[in-house]
Amino acid sequence: MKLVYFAWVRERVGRAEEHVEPPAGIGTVAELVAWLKSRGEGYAHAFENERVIRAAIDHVHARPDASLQGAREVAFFPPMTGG
Amino acid sequence: MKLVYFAWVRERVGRAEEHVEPPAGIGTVAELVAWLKSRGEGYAHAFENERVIRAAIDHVHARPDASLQGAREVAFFPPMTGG
Amino acid sequence: MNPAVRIQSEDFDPAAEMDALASGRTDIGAVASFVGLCRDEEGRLSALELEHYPGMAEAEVARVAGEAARRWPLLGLTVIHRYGLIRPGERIVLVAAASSHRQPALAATEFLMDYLKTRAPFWKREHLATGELGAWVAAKEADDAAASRWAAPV
Amino acid sequence: MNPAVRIQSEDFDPAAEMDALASGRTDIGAVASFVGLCRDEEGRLSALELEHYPGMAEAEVARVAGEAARRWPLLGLTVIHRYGLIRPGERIVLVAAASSHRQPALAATEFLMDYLKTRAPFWKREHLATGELGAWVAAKEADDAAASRWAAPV
Repeated sequence: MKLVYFAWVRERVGRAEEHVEPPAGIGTVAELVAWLKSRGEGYAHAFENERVIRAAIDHVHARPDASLQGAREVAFFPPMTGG
Repeated sequence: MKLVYFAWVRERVGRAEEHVEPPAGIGTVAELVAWLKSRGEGYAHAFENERVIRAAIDHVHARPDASLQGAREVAFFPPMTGG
Repeated sequence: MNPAVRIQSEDFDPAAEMDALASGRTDIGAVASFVGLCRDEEGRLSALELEHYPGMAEAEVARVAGEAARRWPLLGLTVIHRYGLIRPGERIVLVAAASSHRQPALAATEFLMDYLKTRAPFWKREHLATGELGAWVAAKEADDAAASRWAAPV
Repeated sequence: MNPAVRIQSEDFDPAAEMDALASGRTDIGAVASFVGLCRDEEGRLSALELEHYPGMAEAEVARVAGEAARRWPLLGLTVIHRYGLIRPGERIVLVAAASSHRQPALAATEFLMDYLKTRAPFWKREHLATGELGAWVAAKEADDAAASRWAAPV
């Protein structure tokens, strides 16, 4: 599974993208976040306030309870500030 | 007092403007309309549906009960359709 | 901020008007605009003729523009309304509003258009494709309703 | 009606985009537009840097543009959003909508701007006039509120 990060989530994680193989039992966006937070200080910092982190699965906005089934690319980013 | 007419009010009255000296007792826009209606068929036709006729006194929208005191130019016209 | 109001028979250039509002400035974050155009109503019309009340048209549009400038923190406002014979595809009216943020510019533009429709002394008459003079365009109750919603504090 | 959506680093020409919507047509009575510009925040900023999510930005803006085209009877819709380094006074975003009557064009423009603010994957970072890299711009709750009002049927 490809993960991509944007804006200050990218800066805190310390990379723009990576490929991961989450362990069995990681079935939703929220479970993926919980697993990522256990992977190091940068991740813990990036996801410390989970409420503000937005996610997308294959370019479509996804809620924390969204299933990762079939997901190729999962993105994490702060609230959008375009426009 | 100068009267000016626009759009189909002008066409029905048969002129774009005129000067009138209303008799004593004509103190409001509504009273002026009632007097004008007595002046001939064109006026009666123009003002037959008083509810839809709009008026302005010296370039400012005026309601039927508006006073003519000090008025130099009174305008009558249909509902506006600009924009 | 002094609104720019022009009542004229000539065409206008929306791009030039919008550029004039924002050019050389770094405090403007939003320029909203509206251009009204003459339609041919599926080929039925050859033109619209716009009659106006000279003097009052300028005064009333300026009054409504001033009201918009009081209601919203605008950094620029331009209103142009044409009169005379206008062919399908030609421009009739422009409203362009500038502000720091998007909401005042968009709201002021909508407010101006609603008020121009119902308060500015202009009357449209149809010229038919057959060469005949058509009817005066009837005012729409929907336009009155649109304007009345601004009466409440915004 | 196919909305035109472009995500690009280059500047754009609002006049050309608006002309392209209406030129040669006689069924369009209204063109509404919104241009968002970079402010210098009273001299504090030298630029805004816009990061975006390539692929999703195009997809999400196209999705919202398509939603607008379903909600309102539009005859044309163009949305352009820039990314990269943008200086004060430069354009960031354009929405332009055409329709027969004014209300759909104005409403769709406002809808697009509200949704672009809260759903399009762009993030602004300040570059300070001092030469330092500034903070990421924080999202505003007011923007979420503005977008949420469209959730009700319109």
